[in-house]
Amino acid sequence: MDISAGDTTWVIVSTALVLFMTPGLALFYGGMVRSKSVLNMLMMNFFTISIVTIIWVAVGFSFAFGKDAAGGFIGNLDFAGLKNIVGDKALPNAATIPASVFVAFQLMFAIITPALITGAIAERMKFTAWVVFCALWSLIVYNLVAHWAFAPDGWIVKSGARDFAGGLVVHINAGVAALALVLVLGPRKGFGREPFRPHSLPLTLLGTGILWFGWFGFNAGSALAANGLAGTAFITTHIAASLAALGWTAAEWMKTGKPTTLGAASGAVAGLVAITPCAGFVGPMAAIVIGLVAGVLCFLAVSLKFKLGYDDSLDVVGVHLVGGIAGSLMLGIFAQNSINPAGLLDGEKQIEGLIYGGAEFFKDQFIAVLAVLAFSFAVSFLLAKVIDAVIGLRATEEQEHSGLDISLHEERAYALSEVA
Amino acid sequence: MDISAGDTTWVIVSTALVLFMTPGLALFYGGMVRSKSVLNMLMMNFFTISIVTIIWVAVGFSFAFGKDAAGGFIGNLDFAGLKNIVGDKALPNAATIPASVFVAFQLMFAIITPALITGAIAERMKFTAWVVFCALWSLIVYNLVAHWAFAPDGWIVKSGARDFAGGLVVHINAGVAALALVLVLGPRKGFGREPFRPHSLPLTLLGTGILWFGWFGFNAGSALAANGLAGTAFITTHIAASLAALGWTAAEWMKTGKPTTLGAASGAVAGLVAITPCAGFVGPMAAIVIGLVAGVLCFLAVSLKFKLGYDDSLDVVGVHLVGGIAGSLMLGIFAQNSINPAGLLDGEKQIEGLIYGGAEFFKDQFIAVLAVLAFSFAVSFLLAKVIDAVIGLRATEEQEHSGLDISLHEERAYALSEVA
Amino acid sequence: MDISAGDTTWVIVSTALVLFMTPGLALFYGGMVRSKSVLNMLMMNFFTISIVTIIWVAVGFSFAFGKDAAGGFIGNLDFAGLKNIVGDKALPNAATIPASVFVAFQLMFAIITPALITGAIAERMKFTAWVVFCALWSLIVYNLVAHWAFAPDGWIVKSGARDFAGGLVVHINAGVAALALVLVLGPRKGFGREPFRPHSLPLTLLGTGILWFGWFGFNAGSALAANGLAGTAFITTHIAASLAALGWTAAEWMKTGKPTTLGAASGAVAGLVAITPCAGFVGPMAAIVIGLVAGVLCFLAVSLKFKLGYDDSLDVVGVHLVGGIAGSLMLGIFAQNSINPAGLLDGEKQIEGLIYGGAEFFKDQFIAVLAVLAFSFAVSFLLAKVIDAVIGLRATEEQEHSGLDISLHEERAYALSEVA
Amino acid sequence: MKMIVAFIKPFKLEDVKDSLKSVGVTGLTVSDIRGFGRQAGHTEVYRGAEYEVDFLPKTRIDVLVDDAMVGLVVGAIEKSARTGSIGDGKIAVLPVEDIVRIRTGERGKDAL
Amino acid sequence: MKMIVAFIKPFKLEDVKDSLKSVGVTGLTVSDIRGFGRQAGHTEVYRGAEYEVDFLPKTRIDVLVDDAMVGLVVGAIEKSARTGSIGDGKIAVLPVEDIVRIRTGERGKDAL
Amino acid sequence: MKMIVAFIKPFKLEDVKDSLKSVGVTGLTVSDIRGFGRQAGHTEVYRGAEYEVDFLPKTRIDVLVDDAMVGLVVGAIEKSARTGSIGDGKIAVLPVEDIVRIRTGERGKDAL
Ligand SMILES: Nc1ncnc2c1ncn2[C@@H]1O[C@H](COP(=O)(O)OP(=O)(O)O)[C@@H](O)[C@H]1O
Ligand SMILES: Nc1ncnc2c1ncn2[C@@H]1O[C@H](COP(=O)(O)OP(=O)(O)O)[C@@H](O)[C@H]1O
Ligand SMILES: Nc1ncnc2c1ncn2[C@@H]1O[C@H](COP(=O)(O)OP(=O)(O)O)[C@@H](O)[C@H]1O
Repeated sequence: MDISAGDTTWVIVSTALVLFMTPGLALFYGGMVRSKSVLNMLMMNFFTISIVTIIWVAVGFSFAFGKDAAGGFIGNLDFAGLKNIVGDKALPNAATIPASVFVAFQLMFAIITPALITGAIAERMKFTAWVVFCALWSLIVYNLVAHWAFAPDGWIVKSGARDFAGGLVVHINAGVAALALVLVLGPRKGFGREPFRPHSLPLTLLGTGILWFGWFGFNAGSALAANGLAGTAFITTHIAASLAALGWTAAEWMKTGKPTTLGAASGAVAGLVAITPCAGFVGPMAAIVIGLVAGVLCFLAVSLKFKLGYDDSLDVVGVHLVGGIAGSLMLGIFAQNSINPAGLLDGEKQIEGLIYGGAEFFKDQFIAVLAVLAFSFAVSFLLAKVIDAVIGLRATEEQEHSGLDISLHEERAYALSEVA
Repeated sequence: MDISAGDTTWVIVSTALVLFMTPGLALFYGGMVRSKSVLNMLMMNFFTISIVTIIWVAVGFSFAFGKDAAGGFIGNLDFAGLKNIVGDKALPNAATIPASVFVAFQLMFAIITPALITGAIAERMKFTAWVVFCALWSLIVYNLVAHWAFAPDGWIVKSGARDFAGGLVVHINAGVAALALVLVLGPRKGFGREPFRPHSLPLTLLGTGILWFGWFGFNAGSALAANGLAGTAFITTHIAASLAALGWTAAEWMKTGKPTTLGAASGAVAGLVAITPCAGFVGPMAAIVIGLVAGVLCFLAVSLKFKLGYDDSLDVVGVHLVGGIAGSLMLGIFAQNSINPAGLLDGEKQIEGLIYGGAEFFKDQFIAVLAVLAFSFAVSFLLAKVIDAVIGLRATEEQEHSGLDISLHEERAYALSEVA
Repeated sequence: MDISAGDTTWVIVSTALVLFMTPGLALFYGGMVRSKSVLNMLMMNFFTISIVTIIWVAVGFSFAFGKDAAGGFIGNLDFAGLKNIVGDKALPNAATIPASVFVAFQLMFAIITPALITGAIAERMKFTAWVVFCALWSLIVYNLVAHWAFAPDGWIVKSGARDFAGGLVVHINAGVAALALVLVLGPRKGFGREPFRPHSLPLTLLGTGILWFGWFGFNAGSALAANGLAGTAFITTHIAASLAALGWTAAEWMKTGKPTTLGAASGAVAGLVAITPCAGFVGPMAAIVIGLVAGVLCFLAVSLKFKLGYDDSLDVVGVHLVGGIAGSLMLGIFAQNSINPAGLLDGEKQIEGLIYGGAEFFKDQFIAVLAVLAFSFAVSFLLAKVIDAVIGLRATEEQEHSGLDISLHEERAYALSEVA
Repeated sequence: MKMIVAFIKPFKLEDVKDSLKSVGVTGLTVSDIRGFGRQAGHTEVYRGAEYEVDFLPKTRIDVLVDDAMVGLVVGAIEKSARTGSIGDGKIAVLPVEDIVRIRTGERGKDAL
Repeated sequence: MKMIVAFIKPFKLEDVKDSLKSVGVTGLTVSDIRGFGRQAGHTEVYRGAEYEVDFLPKTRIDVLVDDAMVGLVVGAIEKSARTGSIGDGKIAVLPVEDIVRIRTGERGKDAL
Repeated sequence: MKMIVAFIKPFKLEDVKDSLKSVGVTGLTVSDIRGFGRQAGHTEVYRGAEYEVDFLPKTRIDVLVDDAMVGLVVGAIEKSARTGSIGDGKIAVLPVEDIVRIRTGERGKDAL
């Protein structure tokens, strides 16, 4: 097949959109922390872009999308240093777009996944510890899981399970890593007693807007072409986000008597998370159900942290882990082969959800979820323990009190007064 | 005709851009209200996304773009529940893009139109009342007017009048509904006496930037293809915005001696509004005139509210109603058939403005404007009255004093102090 | 060649992205000034859009891209008033996209270039003086330099030197003009003694995110087609930005012991600047080097102003001038003909950097840099002197103390208190 | 001379200022504060969890006055700041030993 | 009556408030301030240049109390605000001649 | 002991701080305030309508000092805050009955 200018444009634009999600995420998270640690939050996110980019260029892309080196577990080093990706050539799994565009598109996924984790560790982690964790995690967790579920010769793809745009690779992966990391890191001083109120909800809402906007590139871009499938993924994405915002807000309205903007924002993100694995395999009606379920479920899930006592500061677990699992399993329920015939790679198994008789497919999804949960949790926990032992994960109590901005970055977010 | 990947990409991207306008609008408006009610403003806008999406999926798209059911007045229910829109099929009026993309593109227009209204009712309307108003208005006002002027078998299109991207359907429609709603709602406490200064003009300017950016999708996307017409619509849009910013600022510079950023921002939006119906029917020189006229005219129009005594808080009437009327009538003056030959659907009438001898076309525009004004005002007023009678439109005086954020949403926008 | 819908879409989207950079830049700069002059900063940027647009429509595009009128120095007036650009016709140097799209794309470059200058003159320049300077500079500096290096018959292009997306035309040009202007304008009261701390770093980081996002349109859009070259330019752009953020932060981490968010943001921008002339002529490995060098070099360059005593408020010289020169010369070192065969216009000279034996090409780059430096500095200095003599460049001391927002625009950026 | 310090409801500031002007006060100083008192704080919801917020936004006014004016000024604030509902705030009268006008160096009453 | 003015470390506010409540204080007023004192300011880096920032974020508390309560209140603040490290702040006791409750017009002790 | 309260022009803060340091003041507290006085407020334009804004941004300084220092401190502020143009602000001297250093429990002069 030839390079298509139309498809190429769509995937380039999607790449830019997904890159834009990382600053969007930084603001979404940044608005929710206290004003004394907002810069640290922004910095962890921006720095993740740099760290992951260099790793991706060196070996990451090759680990993820190189020819399979061992049982669907990891790619070989054919593309190390991005050898042979410049020019008008395409790769086989994205046959109508230049290889460089596919590399860039997937890089943005590799960036935002560890960036998601930062929300859990807000306001107390050493910046150096984050840099090290992020680099190692990207190298040995993200790249591998991406290979499993995104590369055509990854074991999850071969098993018959599917992940349209990152339910397994991005959300479950980041969400469970966040859980592992906060278990080692421990809660912020005052957790459960003080409210730690968001210092700027308008910032969070701005971030939500950017995330929603960028997510179209994430999900509809994952069609890797400008066609009806991209259109389907686009509209199911939008529907799920809208309905999840509704679901979350309705649930809290019933429970507390007031609908909050943070609820609407969190709900929208929960819906976007849950639809991510499904976007190109389901229709609008399923998207409504997926959105509503995600909204209500994640609303219920975020209060767990108070009961179980782990300080997942900005609810990465409640939203991304729970939403990612819900989405990946609901794909097992609602997937329809007819919506994405090309989703079928090998002619062996049908991608049909439970309600269309696809018990097999549901089981495959279930196994894939468990595998990613186990692998990512175990390696992340280990990484956290090792880094903690070697350089320490946590800022000092004094630094936490003063805020990480001044103590780790010697900066203050705001100088709104006219005097020093 | 076949699906074109190029056209599909352009319309998908435009759809994302128009979705992004709603958060942009939320920030544009949010910056202008007082800090105690900014979240309510953001919330009304974000919630509008959810409400309109569910209605659109259910029946809205079908009312607007289903086969005409009654004299060009309303579409039939063929597409209810978005039946038959997934896949690579196109609809006849957007023959080179998948139906799902057209549905999504038009959905974003359906969302932003009621969102525009929220600027008028800032800082005093009950949130539940907004939810109900928004849902009903979308259902029985927006969907119908969209059918009239956007569907090929709508009566306005058949009459010979034109609305390239929403002068009638979006701006006049929302603007006059805003007027009707504030007449029932009444002014904020202190209106005309206190300045109600914008709590964050940088937020408003950010919103302006997002709106300007997104508007390219709105107007140039309305070409529904990536061609010279899209290019024309793009550049006329940009020119009108630039010149209207200049016009507004120059007018206030002369009147008050100082050019303001809010003036520049409002002027740009006024220009974008006025060029919306015209973008694909006029050339760069007409765009200059349209922009300048809109800038100066809307500047003059926003002071009317003080004279006439209705509290159109953030000037939806002054900018969208006045700008929309000005644009729709200037289309009647400046339209050139040669710029958009395909604009001609039936071979009967020429789309030539007054200065090119098209008196007939100007008259058609005039009638269309009057029809939308009358219908939208009447139904909106009625809706407002009914909702007021049943659940009450207005927050209590106490809630208004404390600010709607804390009283309706139990949230505060900012916690910039380091203590609670 | 025919109009390609794919290419057209990519360039239209890129145009929108580059327009979005100007509000992004406004926020990037706006966050760095004190809260009493942030609106003035935003206003200078937004106004630049209007001023340059009207000039571009009138004669600017024609000066820059009209048929050469005199020795590669200036274009003729064939396109004055944007005659003949509407419709499906293409121009010869962008053969697959409608002329109107090319005009709009280049307009956005013409806008952002003078906008870059505003960072240097923050917090003290008369608004009227900026309006006049900006108009004249756009007219007689930008349009000419654009002709030299972007038009196929400009003397720099003919000399064999290259500027992929604006190292010469945008960054060196604006950077050296900023230097000239601040030399005439003089430093802010308190320069070198008070820190003038950024009033909102989150705003600056938001601006950085928008700039990074938009820069993909700037650089990859400069391929003027959706192909492998666009993909290459995209990924080199992203790599350079990431590595420069790393380089800058690492350098300051070593020097001061703390990595700052402002450092990461500034570094990213420095990398984007340096890769701009190179993006479509180098591969990923060169992009790493270019990024790292730019990050470290610009970090060192920004402290120069304290030593040399000119108040380049937000480091336009340190980042754009130094980064632009570095990039243009590194293009002379790293360019590879094979990456962009079409970059070769006349079949005479090879575009090969120094390390591939292209001493000649390096020399051409060097001369082009000197020429732009000399011309832009001289004319900008002269303009500044003349405007200073005629209407005065500088706000009064009193206005500077009170802040330019209240004194020049009668507005205040924030009203966060609930009382007046 | 005295310094009269009042903690009032924010939306009453304009009224208080007007009323102080009308009794002849020529200067005053205002700041944003948060108050805790008998007036119940409100509940805020964050992530589904509810928190009691004790502090409410209030406004502080400091007025330096000549002894002769104290009654008038306190009365003016009292009347104009009163809504009758809980949380209206307090007025305190503090003794002041000297006042200086920075611009002129005038002292005492003349400095006002 | 007295007005007790305390400058404390911001993160101690909750503790101080709780401790004041427990000794019977029914109202207090809080504001954000910046303090300069023996506690060294910090360095901030801007564009590679370092600046000494003298002022640190602190919190001000104003409590109006009846004379009888002064010792108790000062003691409560002292204990709850103390970290033992430099920069803990000061408490000052200022005389107050009169207090008015705006809502009711009550004066003196009754106004508290 | 006294508490010296000064309302000054914001851009004078650095000068005042330096001058207070030079006369031996070891601590002070600063806050953002808005002042109304003889200095005319400014006009702000909003949506083409003009509003008189009475309040101007000012800075408040609170300095606790020993009696012996009062003259010196007042003089230092006076000189360093003066621009000679209207709106320079006021200095008030309030009596203080006791001062406590929270960190050590020292009282009176020793607490400074
Ligand atoms: N003892 C006090 N010391 C200082 N400020 C007080 C005191 N009591 C009340 N205030 C201030 O006055 C405000 C109103 O007091 P509150 O007890 O709620 O109602 P009321 O004034 O109607 O009795 C409080 O929010 C606080 O700012
Ligand atoms: N003389 C003073 N007048 C007013 N405020 C003071 C004075 N001295 C200290 N403060 C306030 O108390 C805070 C702590 O003082 P500092 O000298 O740093 O430590 P410590 O209280 O432990 O001696 C300062 O930041 C300032 O807000
Ligand atoms: N009686 C007063 N009580 C409290 N603050 C005052 C009083 N008079 C003036 N101020 C403060 O001093 C500032 C300057 O006062 P103003 O009358 O404008 O000029 P000047 O001090 O030169 O006479 C005011 O903005 C206000 O903050």
